[in-house]
Amino acid sequence: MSDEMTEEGGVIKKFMFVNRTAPYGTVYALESLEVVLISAAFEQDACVLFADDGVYQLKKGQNTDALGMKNFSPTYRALEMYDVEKLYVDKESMEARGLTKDDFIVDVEVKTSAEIVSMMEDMDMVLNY
Amino acid sequence: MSDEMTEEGGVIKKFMFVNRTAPYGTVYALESLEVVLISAAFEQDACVLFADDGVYQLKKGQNTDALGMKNFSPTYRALEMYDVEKLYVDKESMEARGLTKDDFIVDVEVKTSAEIVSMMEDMDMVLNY
Amino acid sequence: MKFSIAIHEGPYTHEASDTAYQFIVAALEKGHEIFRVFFYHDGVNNGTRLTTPPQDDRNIVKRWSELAEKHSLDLVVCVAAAQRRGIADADESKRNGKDTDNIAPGFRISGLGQLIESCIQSDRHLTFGD
Amino acid sequence: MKFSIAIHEGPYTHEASDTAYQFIVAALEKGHEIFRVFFYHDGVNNGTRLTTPPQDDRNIVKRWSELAEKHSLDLVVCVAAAQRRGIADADESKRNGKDTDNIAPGFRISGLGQLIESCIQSDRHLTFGD
Amino acid sequence: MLHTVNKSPYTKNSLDTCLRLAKEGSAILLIEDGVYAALTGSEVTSKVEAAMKKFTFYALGADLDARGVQDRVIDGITVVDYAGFVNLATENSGVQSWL
Amino acid sequence: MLHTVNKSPYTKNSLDTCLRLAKEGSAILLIEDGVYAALTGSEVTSKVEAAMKKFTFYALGADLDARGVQDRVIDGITVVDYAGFVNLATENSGVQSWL
Repeated sequence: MSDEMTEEGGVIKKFMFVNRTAPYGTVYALESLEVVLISAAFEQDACVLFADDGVYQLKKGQNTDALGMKNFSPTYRALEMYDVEKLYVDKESMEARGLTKDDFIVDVEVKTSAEIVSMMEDMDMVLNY
Repeated sequence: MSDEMTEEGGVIKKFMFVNRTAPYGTVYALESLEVVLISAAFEQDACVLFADDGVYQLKKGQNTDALGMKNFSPTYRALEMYDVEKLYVDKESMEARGLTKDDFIVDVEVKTSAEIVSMMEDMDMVLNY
Repeated sequence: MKFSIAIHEGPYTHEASDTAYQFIVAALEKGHEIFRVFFYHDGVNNGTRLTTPPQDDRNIVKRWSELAEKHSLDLVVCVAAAQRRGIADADESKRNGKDTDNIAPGFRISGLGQLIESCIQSDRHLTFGD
Repeated sequence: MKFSIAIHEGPYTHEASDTAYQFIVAALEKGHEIFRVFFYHDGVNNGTRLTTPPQDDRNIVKRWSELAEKHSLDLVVCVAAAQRRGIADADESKRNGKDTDNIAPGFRISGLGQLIESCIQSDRHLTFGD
Repeated sequence: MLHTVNKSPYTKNSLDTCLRLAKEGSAILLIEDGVYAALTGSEVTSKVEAAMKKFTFYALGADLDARGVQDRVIDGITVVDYAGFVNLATENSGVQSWL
Repeated sequence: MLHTVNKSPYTKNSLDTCLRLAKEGSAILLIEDGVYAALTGSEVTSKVEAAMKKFTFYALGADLDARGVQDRVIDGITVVDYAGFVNLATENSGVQSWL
């Protein structure tokens, strides 16, 4: 690993957060988002991969009024402000679910399996949710 | 529903416990077994269906020494003493996993999908684990 | 009609507790009876009074306590499952040599027989779980 | 080598806590360092002192407390996840207006930053969950 | 009998087992992450459409709304609210909850 | 990189996604309910055998023993104990835990 340094001389590592669960059915999506936001405060080189049902986290038009839960999808839009700009969506998962880039609440990069394979191999730390 | 009566004049209902999870990976198999045992004390007409990964609950030769958990598989043998004698195994689940009747720690009736469909429809209460 | 409800998962982690709650509210509004709500597996974790959820989110435990109060619901936490997971009332705490308890108002701890009895006494049983 | 460990599921319900424990014991025996064990999601439920598991089964919480004592392990329970699920130490209890706490010996409650720091400071990070 | 399915058809096998073991003519209510099976244009759409010849499908509106997919429900699947869920539970002879 | 898979291949899609997104040559360690993928004579055996051309497979002995399936592990899958798990984690450049 060739770790970079933060301005204060701390280590910068490459983090990948792998989000594979649908929102609301379980809490993992929400609590993963909380981890991603915190990682930004540590000035780490973070990216988020949405794969399997995780791609549903970014679906536009979520409305939780009848469910009585908090709609946390707008927070994905706030990630950019925290310098978490690398949001990747697994192409195969997206297509299997009949989704396109236009369905997402934020701008994402759609990645093929082969692209994800090499990105993941390049990470220092992979965290799974 | 044509409920029968216990000796004390209580209602007897037809219960089916549907066990679909593997043992040890999660606690559902163990805690389902605890429910089945209790139901016997209520003199109910109980049967247990093992389907999907639930068929693994009955696998012979379980040894949890290295895992450090309690091996609860011998308890399935005790079910007969509690008059829980109707143990059904879903044929399709069993065969998909390469298992046969001889692999099981207790004597079971192997049932086809069609047989399970009509049995399940006949139940008063179905409990899922 | 009389309903028996089982909840298998804890608050927030899975939607099970939410769906069960909404189902029960709707059933009560229609004049149905909820014979008992039985909390099993991680469902017992719905019965702790120590949760402090975020201000902008629902308070699942409090919601159960209030619904129980309003409709005299019988909320039963399975004793065996509760012991594995650390949910205790004053009696359980004393019996097991603990220095405190954590059960929330409106919940009571009892045995698995209460689940079977609930099924026997009710017209329908629904399981909400993972 | 330095390890960072995250545990996402509670005791008994999933095997995650068991596997993590066995992994850590084996790593320590080999002379590796466990920088931190971070309990997230339902993993926070490993940190309650109110469990009373069956006599013939393992005592997961006690096992963690003892391992922490023996090896000076840093067992951190995520504060946000703990608030949702009802795990509190004396400070948290006071701050949130609760009448008691339930944290087990050897565990401490802290923020999510501790997870990121643990990853930064360690050579490997492993997640045990569902 | 009413069958409920609360798991995504992409992640877990619950819907498959339900379709195999539910009696023809049964009602199947998709709830929680199970509602993802109710959508058009996906990899599982054809499987569900085929099953609609054998079963009557329902999906819980609150769960569709929350997930932002209420506008792409397969024609012929009835969207119900929690009161509708209660009705389905009473109108059918029993409930089997596929987890 | 070491990939761990802890879900049954019959129940959840974790193994499939791992096989699709792990780099050729990676080590895959089956743990917990994931060990059911390591067995001969099942519906998933051929899939795993095909994947063995691309990956090196391991299975956790304690989990095989507990489930009573230690005697039917596919030839070429290495059974390891927890110490072996630790070694795999150190020898590989990182760990990806497929849940």
